[in-house]
Amino acid sequence: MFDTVIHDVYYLSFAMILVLVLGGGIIAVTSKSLIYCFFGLVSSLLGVAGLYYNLGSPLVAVMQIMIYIGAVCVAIAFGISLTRKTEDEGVKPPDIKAAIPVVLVTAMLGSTLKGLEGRHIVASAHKADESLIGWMLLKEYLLPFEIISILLTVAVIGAVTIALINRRIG
Amino acid sequence: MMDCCYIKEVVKGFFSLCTGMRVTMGNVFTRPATIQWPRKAAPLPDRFRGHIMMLANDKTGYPKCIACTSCARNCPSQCITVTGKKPEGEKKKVADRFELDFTKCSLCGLCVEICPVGALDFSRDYAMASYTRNDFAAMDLLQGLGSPF
Amino acid sequence: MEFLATLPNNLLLYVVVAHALFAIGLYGMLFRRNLIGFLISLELLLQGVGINIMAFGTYLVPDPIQARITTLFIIGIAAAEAAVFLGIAVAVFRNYQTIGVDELSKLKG
Amino acid sequence: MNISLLGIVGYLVGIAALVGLNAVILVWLERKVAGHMQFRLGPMEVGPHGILQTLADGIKLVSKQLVIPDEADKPLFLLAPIVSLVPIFAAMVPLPFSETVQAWELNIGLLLIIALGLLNTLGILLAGWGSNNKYALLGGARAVAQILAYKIPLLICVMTIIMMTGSFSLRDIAIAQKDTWNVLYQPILFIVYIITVTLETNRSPFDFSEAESELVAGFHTEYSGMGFSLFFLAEYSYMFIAAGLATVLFLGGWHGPWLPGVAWTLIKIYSIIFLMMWFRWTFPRVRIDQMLSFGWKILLPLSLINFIITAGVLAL
Repeated sequence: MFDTVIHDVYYLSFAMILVLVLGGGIIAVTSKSLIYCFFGLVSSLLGVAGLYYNLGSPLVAVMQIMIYIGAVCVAIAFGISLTRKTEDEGVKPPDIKAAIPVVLVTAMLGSTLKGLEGRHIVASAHKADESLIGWMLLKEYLLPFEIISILLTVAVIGAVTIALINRRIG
Repeated sequence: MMDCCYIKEVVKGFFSLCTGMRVTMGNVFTRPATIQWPRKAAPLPDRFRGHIMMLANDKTGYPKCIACTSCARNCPSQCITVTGKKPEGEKKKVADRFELDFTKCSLCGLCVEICPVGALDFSRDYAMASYTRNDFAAMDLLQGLGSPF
Repeated sequence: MEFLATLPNNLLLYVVVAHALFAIGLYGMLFRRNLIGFLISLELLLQGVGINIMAFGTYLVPDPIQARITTLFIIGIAAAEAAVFLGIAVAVFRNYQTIGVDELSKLKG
Repeated sequence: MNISLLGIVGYLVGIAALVGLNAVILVWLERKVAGHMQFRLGPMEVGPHGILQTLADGIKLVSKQLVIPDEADKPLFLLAPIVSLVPIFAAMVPLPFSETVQAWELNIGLLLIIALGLLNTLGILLAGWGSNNKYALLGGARAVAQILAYKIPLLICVMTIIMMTGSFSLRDIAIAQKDTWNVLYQPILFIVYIITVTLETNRSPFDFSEAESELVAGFHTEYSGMGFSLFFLAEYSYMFIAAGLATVLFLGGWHGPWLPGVAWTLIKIYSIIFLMMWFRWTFPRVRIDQMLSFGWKILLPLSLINFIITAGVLAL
């Protein structure tokens, strides 16, 4: 009996993750208030972390929380507080342009599914040796890893420089 | 040069923090300065001035007051009301009414000083409390003493 | 019901969710009037990409490690991109006192 | 699925009991420590030496009305205490109390705790925004502003330890210190860690987001009753977790002579919490700009230099 209950709990939590991802995403793009958008984004990112965990990768899930919520979201919160002058501009009313993402993504999805038809699933979630990631980052993927660290450094310095330009002139 | 000063400052700051922590830790092991009132009370100083009270005659148990009203006349706040009369067969008067308006009293002590028979003294009652102001407007100081009337 | 039971371990679900997130992000990029809102939509869009890569890498490739490393790289690049974007947004706000996308059209020259 | 429902429920109840009991003890301990450091006795009336005082206060708090300001953003306002507490609740899971007593042995437990600690800050931001009160908003904004100043030194500290041990698992890190505690190898790092943790848990002298003397009560100005007590619970549980992490990272986890492991862990955790309380009642509050420059100019270089030296020594 416990096993069925635990399966129910598992499906319930998975459904909650989906609600977090999609509901948060919808709030993030449609809400009028920028702070609601921000928290929509946070909930969406959390949900995506849950999806990563469900795909058998707790490491990526935790990194997602750490980097996105710890760094990106904090930076966005900074941006919101630094650039908020009056009420937020909100969203434009939907018009014919709303068809663009729908059509585009439907086409993408269609072609993806078409492409998937012939493929057979070779692996399944819930199994992988994550400790290999560290080794691979320092061996096979060393160059991209280093390039990304340089990119991050350059990006941070560049961001600070850009943000300070006006201050130096004025 | 700059770096040397900086490091020196950091190290000095760290040790000053340690000094502060030593002080507070010392406080933990010293006796508390507070007293757990009302479980325990601090000893009252000898010259504590509470409201005035009437002393009783040791032999008779009656109030010592002879109703001379010098206290009432001397009181700068005029908060004392005394009346007295002679009990039968006695020469001296004895107070039959001695009221203090404690809402006016400034505890100056002139009444205690002036009393010719030493009938007044400061009480050591420091924790008076009441729900109404009227309780203090006319405190009967003869309460609890015997009466010849 | 049986289909539902396999859902959490089904590639199709992840692909559909990823595309939905991508569409949501794209919608936001088209309709938000604010640079920060724009960035938020962009992050959602990148999430869609990340889920897709993880899902494909987990189900279709024998070794899922590569997909994870790629996703980690995407997360890192997104952080760098957000930093630059916010720097630009703050600088624009300093210069023009607004980060509304419509008002910034004079940047055209 | 090899986890049983009974086990999960058991862990949940255990963690809830731990969180509640810990908060009760810590609030009492804080008042006692504060009292004794100021030549006072602290609470003495309810129970022997006032040990039940927190319980009485808690009952009073819970029975009070939850006042929601008219202008507040209602959903955000109500969500904030929960968002603040739940990650802390979850962060208890990978914390090892002894070799066997641990809710869930996770090979990335350390990362999980740090990531969940970040979510707590979001709860504070949410409260600050949802209250629609300028003091609360300032408190929330400060919480976000200080996160960068302390998170980087904290992560570098943690990374140094990880480099020495070669594992993200808290249990492995504790086992690796069977003979020598890390604090003997890394005394400076330990100090840096304690300071960053004091910052992270919003404790005086770094309590910028609450800042009683400047911001009334900071982010929880508008909260009363249950909301306020949830914030309190979150703060004290976070202290427990931070001290637990310090115990595992630097003080050798459950290792110690004579006593059983759990007892040692708890002794170490509460000693570190006592240290944090000692800070609070000794040092005056610093200004936020002083803290930021302290974080960037002292903590970051110190931890970075330590990291590089450690890396060099390990490579040799």
